[in-house]
Amino acid sequence: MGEKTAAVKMRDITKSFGKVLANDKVWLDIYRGEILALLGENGSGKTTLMNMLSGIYFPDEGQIYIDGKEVVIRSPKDAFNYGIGMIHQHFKLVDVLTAAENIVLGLPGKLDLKEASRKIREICETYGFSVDPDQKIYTMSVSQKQTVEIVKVLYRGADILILDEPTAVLTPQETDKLFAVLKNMRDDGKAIVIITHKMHEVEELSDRVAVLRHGQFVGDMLTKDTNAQEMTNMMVGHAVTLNIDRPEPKDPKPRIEVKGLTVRDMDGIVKLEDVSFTANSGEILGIAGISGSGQKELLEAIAGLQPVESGSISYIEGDGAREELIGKDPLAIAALGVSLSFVPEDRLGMGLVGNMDLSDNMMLRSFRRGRSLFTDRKAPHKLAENVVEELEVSTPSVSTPVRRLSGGNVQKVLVGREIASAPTVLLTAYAVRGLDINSSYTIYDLINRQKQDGVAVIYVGEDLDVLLELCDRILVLCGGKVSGIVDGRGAKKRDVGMMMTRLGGGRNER
Amino acid sequence: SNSTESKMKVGFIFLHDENSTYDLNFLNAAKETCEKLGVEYILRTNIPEDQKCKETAEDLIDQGCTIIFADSFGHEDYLIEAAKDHPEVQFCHATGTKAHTANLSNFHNAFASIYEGRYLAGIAAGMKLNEMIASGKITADQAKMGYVGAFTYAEVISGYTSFYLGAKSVCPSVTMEVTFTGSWYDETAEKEGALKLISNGCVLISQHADSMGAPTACESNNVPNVSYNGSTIKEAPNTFIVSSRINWSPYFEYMIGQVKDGKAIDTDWTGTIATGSVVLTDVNTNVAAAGTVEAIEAAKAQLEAGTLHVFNTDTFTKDGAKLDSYLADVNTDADFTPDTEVISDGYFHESEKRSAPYFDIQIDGITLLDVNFG
Amino acid sequence: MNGKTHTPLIQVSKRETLPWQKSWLIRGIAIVAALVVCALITTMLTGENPIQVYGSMVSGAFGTGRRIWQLLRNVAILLTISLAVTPAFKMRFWNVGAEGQVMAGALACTVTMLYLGDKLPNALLILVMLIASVAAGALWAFIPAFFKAKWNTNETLFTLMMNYIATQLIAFFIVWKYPNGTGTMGIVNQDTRAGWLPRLGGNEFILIILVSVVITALMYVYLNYTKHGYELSVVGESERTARYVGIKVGKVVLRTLILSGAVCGIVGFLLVAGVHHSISTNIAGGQGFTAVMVSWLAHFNPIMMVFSSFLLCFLGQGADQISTDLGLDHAFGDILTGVILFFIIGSEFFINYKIKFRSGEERKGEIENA
Amino acid sequence: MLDLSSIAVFIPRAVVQGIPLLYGATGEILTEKSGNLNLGIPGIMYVGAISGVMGAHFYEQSAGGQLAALPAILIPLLCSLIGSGIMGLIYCFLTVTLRANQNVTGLALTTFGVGFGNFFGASLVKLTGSETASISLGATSAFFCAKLPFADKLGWFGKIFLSYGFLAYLAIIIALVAAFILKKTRLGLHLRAVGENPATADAAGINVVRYKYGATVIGSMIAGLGGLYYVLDYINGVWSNNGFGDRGWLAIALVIFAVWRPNIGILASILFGGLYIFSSYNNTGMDLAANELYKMLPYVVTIVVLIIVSARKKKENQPPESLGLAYFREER
Ligand SMILES: Nc1ncnc2c1ncn2[C@@H]1O[C@H](COP(=O)(O)OP(=O)(O)OP(=O)(O)O)[C@@H](O)[C@H]1O
Ligand SMILES: Nc1ncnc2c1ncn2[C@@H]1O[C@H](COP(=O)(O)OP(=O)(O)OP(=O)(O)O)[C@@H](O)[C@H]1O
Ligand SMILES: [Mg+2]
Ligand SMILES: [Mg+2]
Repeated sequence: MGEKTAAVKMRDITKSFGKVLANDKVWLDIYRGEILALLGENGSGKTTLMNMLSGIYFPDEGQIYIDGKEVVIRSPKDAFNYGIGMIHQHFKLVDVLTAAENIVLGLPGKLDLKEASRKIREICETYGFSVDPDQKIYTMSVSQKQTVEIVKVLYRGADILILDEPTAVLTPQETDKLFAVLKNMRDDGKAIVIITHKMHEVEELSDRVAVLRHGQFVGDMLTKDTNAQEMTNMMVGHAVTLNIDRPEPKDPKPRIEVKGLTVRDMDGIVKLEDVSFTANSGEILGIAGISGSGQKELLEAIAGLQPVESGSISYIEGDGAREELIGKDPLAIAALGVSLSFVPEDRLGMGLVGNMDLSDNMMLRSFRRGRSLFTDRKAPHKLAENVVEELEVSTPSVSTPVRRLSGGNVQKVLVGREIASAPTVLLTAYAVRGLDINSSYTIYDLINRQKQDGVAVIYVGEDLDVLLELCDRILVLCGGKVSGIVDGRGAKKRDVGMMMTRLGGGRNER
Repeated sequence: SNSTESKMKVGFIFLHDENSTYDLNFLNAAKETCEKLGVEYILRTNIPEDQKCKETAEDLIDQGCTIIFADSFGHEDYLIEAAKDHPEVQFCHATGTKAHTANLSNFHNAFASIYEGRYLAGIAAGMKLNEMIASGKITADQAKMGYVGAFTYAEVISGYTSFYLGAKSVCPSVTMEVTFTGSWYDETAEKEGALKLISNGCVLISQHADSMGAPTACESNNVPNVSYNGSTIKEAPNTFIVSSRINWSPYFEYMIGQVKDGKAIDTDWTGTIATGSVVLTDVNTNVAAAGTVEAIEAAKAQLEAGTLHVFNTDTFTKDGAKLDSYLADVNTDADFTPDTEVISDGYFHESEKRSAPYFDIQIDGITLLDVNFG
Repeated sequence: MNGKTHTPLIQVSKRETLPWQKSWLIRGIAIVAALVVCALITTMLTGENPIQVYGSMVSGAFGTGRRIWQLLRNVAILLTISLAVTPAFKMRFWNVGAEGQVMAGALACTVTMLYLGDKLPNALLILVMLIASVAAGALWAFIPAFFKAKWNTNETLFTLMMNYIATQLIAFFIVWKYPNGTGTMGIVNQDTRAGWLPRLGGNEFILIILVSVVITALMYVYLNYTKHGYELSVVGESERTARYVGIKVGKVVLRTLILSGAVCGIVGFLLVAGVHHSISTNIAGGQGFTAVMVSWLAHFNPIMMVFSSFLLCFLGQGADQISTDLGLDHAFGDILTGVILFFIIGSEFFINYKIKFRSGEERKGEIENA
Repeated sequence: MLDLSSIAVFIPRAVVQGIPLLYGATGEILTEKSGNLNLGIPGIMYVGAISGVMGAHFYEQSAGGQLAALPAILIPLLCSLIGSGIMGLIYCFLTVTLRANQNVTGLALTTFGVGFGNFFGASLVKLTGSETASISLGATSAFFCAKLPFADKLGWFGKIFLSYGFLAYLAIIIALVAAFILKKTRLGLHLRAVGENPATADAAGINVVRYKYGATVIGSMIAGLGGLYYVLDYINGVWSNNGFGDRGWLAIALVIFAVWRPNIGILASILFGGLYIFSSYNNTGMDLAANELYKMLPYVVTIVVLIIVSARKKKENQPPESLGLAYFREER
């Protein structure tokens, strides 16, 4: 790689939000021709630090040098002028505009969408992405949106590229393509920073890692000189173990029986077709599939949030009595005495209220309790404090609006609440998306504990390694149909991967 | 009473302020009269026709006013309420109808025989029509006037009928269309109403509503206009003919004078041309037909002398027949029950049984566009 | 980009919540600044002595016992309308139809008062009037709420249009009832006083003020401590989350708007039975819109609304007195009200944000470095 | 009412009635596209009108009856633009720079603006000592009312298409240009992005503050022209206090009616203008009370259209996503 020049030097960067000290005198060097992985627990200040580079935040203190010269970045435009491009953790896309319109947003010159579309297609072809330039964002799946974000920075070009958890919602194939692009760019002499919580990605992609802890820079090292365990220990500040348990199911009994479930969306497009399976108590049923294969609809249908065209979903009680869940809303389901918890994919959009504080968010599940006209605020407050303590949620207090928390911490609040309601069925969609590795293991632990308490867990995940390590059985969805159900113990990653893209690719256990 | 005389204070209540033509007419008279007579006064503007009127009256009493005057029809009930609670204060109300039946010695109504003014203005209109006929601009059959009225209220009916009769007295073939806006002040409805009348073939417009809607409609279409409540010569220099209005100074002088002298105020007081209460603005000779001023003067002299009656039953018919008798609704009640014979000696006795007009007959020659009168 | 850009002169960042003393201090300073600016404007535009203008305003609001009672009564009415719109606002249902809902309530009240005035004993009549007003107000809010719940029909426009329809209904009713009148109703049951609210201890204002105090307390509790209050905040913040936890969004929208409309109906009742004993198209007097401002200024907090409605009523009543005492046009009061509001609204910035000025030296250093 | 000649009478009246609404609606559409919900439009239209009136008045005074066409048109026009532009600036300073609540700011601006218009209107009335509580600018207005040359000679065609003052055509041109800019140009794309999602626009390097100020101030100026049109054209240069009524609110309502498209706004304004005066042209020959019911027409029709449009949901017909929200880059 020859002699490296520091493309960016950040010195003594400090940033606080009210009482939260998000970055505390951070030093960081970013080199050209190198991919730097920026690591840290949820809420350790990674996004904040990078946002100061891309002009979203302005540092309280400290200096930034680009190519050795001190600069002041007052706005994203300044950053753009310094050649800094960033893919943000939360999509920066305008829903009602098309992909092409989003991609050319903010650029100078006459608006020529035809030309832009041509260029976009060219980029997609070169790098192997697929984006329809004329598709409106609001019709896209999360992975499509993420792809648009990637194509956007490629379209605009950047010397210094920052990616904040770009792979959280990508399929493995897309991730591979992205990594190939990044490696090419590195070889072209660009400086690249990637934030990710997936250790195997760090190991595969990065040349160097830098670690933040509680807003402070704790050190950096070459990737080849370190390993997942060491990095994790550095992030957390003490030694942690990284195994997922898989206790044997105790006395599994059918709890949820789905038969011939078919679901169409509002435009009449089939989202689930003739899906049948059984989820047992005391067992974790994993759902695998590339994103948008109907996972969301499946969980929402069980939770009573998705109108169903045909089929049945039965809840089977301990004594064998059956209740039909279809046609009932969440309230009616709860009224049957079915205790169902649901961790949805879009947490701020569905599971939580961003502008309410932690304890009011805890109340979402429990506020109806009792016959009084009035709400009980003490119990949720207590619960919030428990969740914060047990899951190590990083927040100034339980009366902070959850919107202010970092992405990972938001997720912990949600999972903590859902588990607290002592469910008999737990539905989770991407429960650890965006969680740091330590928190992820905490969540796996929690889920395992639920399983051992006899809860039927349905776990939708994207990380095949985790699915294979955690789940007792794995149902694979492909284009809304079940392409197979495999045993978690002994299933091959390759086989499952095949089934995700091809119907009936594996053994069928049905 | 010498000591009260020097401290005498009059409180005035106005529906709007100087920006309303209607209220401006009262405001000017109030200021002028009080200053002339050297009495103190308080002007309260923008007082709606609701409880605020009563509360304002009481606030004025708190400030030491011993006469309270209010200028809008809808103030009446609230003023009566105040009059009941404050027998020591005199309450005078313009355009109201209830004093003669209210049995309150301290509540009084006042108005003026503005129909006489309208009649004179109608003469100017008729002469303009004659001029148009003579010049061949229109035929005698096309001598149709338009009138923008606010409500189907006796005051308005009395007004447009006297205006029509004035015109008819000089131009026998005249007819008239009337449109109603349902509001005393609605610039748009008045303008559009006037434009509708013009497009219906009306060649001269007058109005009884307070905005500049009708005059400007006339000005932009070059249709002559007879105005109300003040000269609109600035707004419509090329179409304004003349305007009639009530001058309230004589009443204010009378009202203050009576209280000063410790005398009772009339329950109903009707000002006339003779008392100077009904006045016409200068005629716009650029627009008016030749001889208009003289014709008006002549008719005015006759009115003052009592030799001419506006509602002479020989000059109009209802459903083709002459009227010999008519029961009018003089004593206000909720159902508008006619109660008083008002035709005698060959004419309709307008504003004699009470100050506010009660002529509400739909006579021949006038077409109402928006109402099915009955 | 050539060379180095300079640090921004002013840097703004979000503040932690200020202690209430400090935030009220800032608001106080804003009001003082507003008064100074208004004084300047006054002298510039009218040549009047500003002290005299303010003196007039104070006297207009507090000059006599009667004025103070009237002020309190006016505050009570405005406050109650503001309370009525607040639950809808918290639910992000932009109900700008309070005006129409008050009018609908008032019309129903008038009609019952007029037609049942001689048919029922007074206490029963008043009760029927109240029920009719509440039902009419609620209906007027229910109609847009229904379509909002069903098809997500834009409620701002819908409720605004409902105001005009209510206005025309009143106009229609008056002209229909008095075809040969002047478009005014006159006092209803002036002789019998049937359906008029009783005066408590001879005072015609106290009852209305008491009603508003009670509604304020109830609304405060409703919004902050009840399950309904919690549900409507959740619906306001995120409909999807509400559905997720099993809240029936449509039902909450309807329920909340019926409440809004019912409270407006009560105001209509108070205005007819307790104040005017009559109706006009102007009976709500634009207070439905002022209430929007009151509610927002108070951040939807019923207790704070007492202050914001008081401020607006004071400004209104004060402005009346300016035009009487100084012969200034009525509209001048609106100009002053506008300016004072600008300052109060603007001052929230200094409560919510911290402003850091880069010192001159820092900047000089930078320039030398460059 | 339904024969051809009355239609030829009625349509131009509907157009004339629609023009002030169109100005207001176009101005507000631009403003709302930037994410600013400006409820100050009613006040701004008053200020636009009175500023123009003041300009015209002082020019008429100084010119002493000998008005030259160019200044007689340009002076009121400029004064109006400046007046309403300043109102837009006040709004922006409070809501964009100081991030104040848009609803309250707008309502306060309306109180202020209507007060400003009426106060200066009343002052001018006093200054001119008019007997009728109005200011008359007939000479200036003549330039604003001037029809196209052939208007009178072309029968119904002339009446329907050519019989308006230049400000009426300007309103339509502005609406078309605004529609074009919003739909086809980069400027429009950026503006829409700012209103939909300012954080995204900001991250894309668009100067959110500048766009918000720009759109809002220009929008205010356009809306102000609606007030100017009303006084100097529609009502022939006669200012009366409160004459403009609450057209400002109707203009804001029209924005929703026109689903945020200025080109649809043209038709919507004319339709609404027609309904607004329908009762004046519709001779009921019934009880006067029936007329009051006809006056409900524009509002009832609006509601019906609104319900129909909403029944078929379309993401593009929704208000800009960030409408009404202040933007602060460091907030999340
Ligand atoms: N705009 C903001 N307003 C208030 N607090 C903020 C803001 N941005 C970040 N924070 C706080 O700063 C801290 C660091 O947040 P940041 O988003 O940088 O964490 P992160 O390292 O990116 O975490 P994650 O891995 O969960 O994305 C958190 O406690 C967060 O709550
Ligand atoms: N004023 C506008 N504001 C926002 N978006 C607009 C506007 N005008 C058009 N668009 C966008 O453009 C898309 C197409 O608009 P429109 O419905 O006018 O299509 P069209 O039928 O192609 O129009 P035309 O017939 O004029 O070509 C809309 O879906 C919308 O996203
Ligand atoms: Mg982050
Ligand atoms: Mg994260």
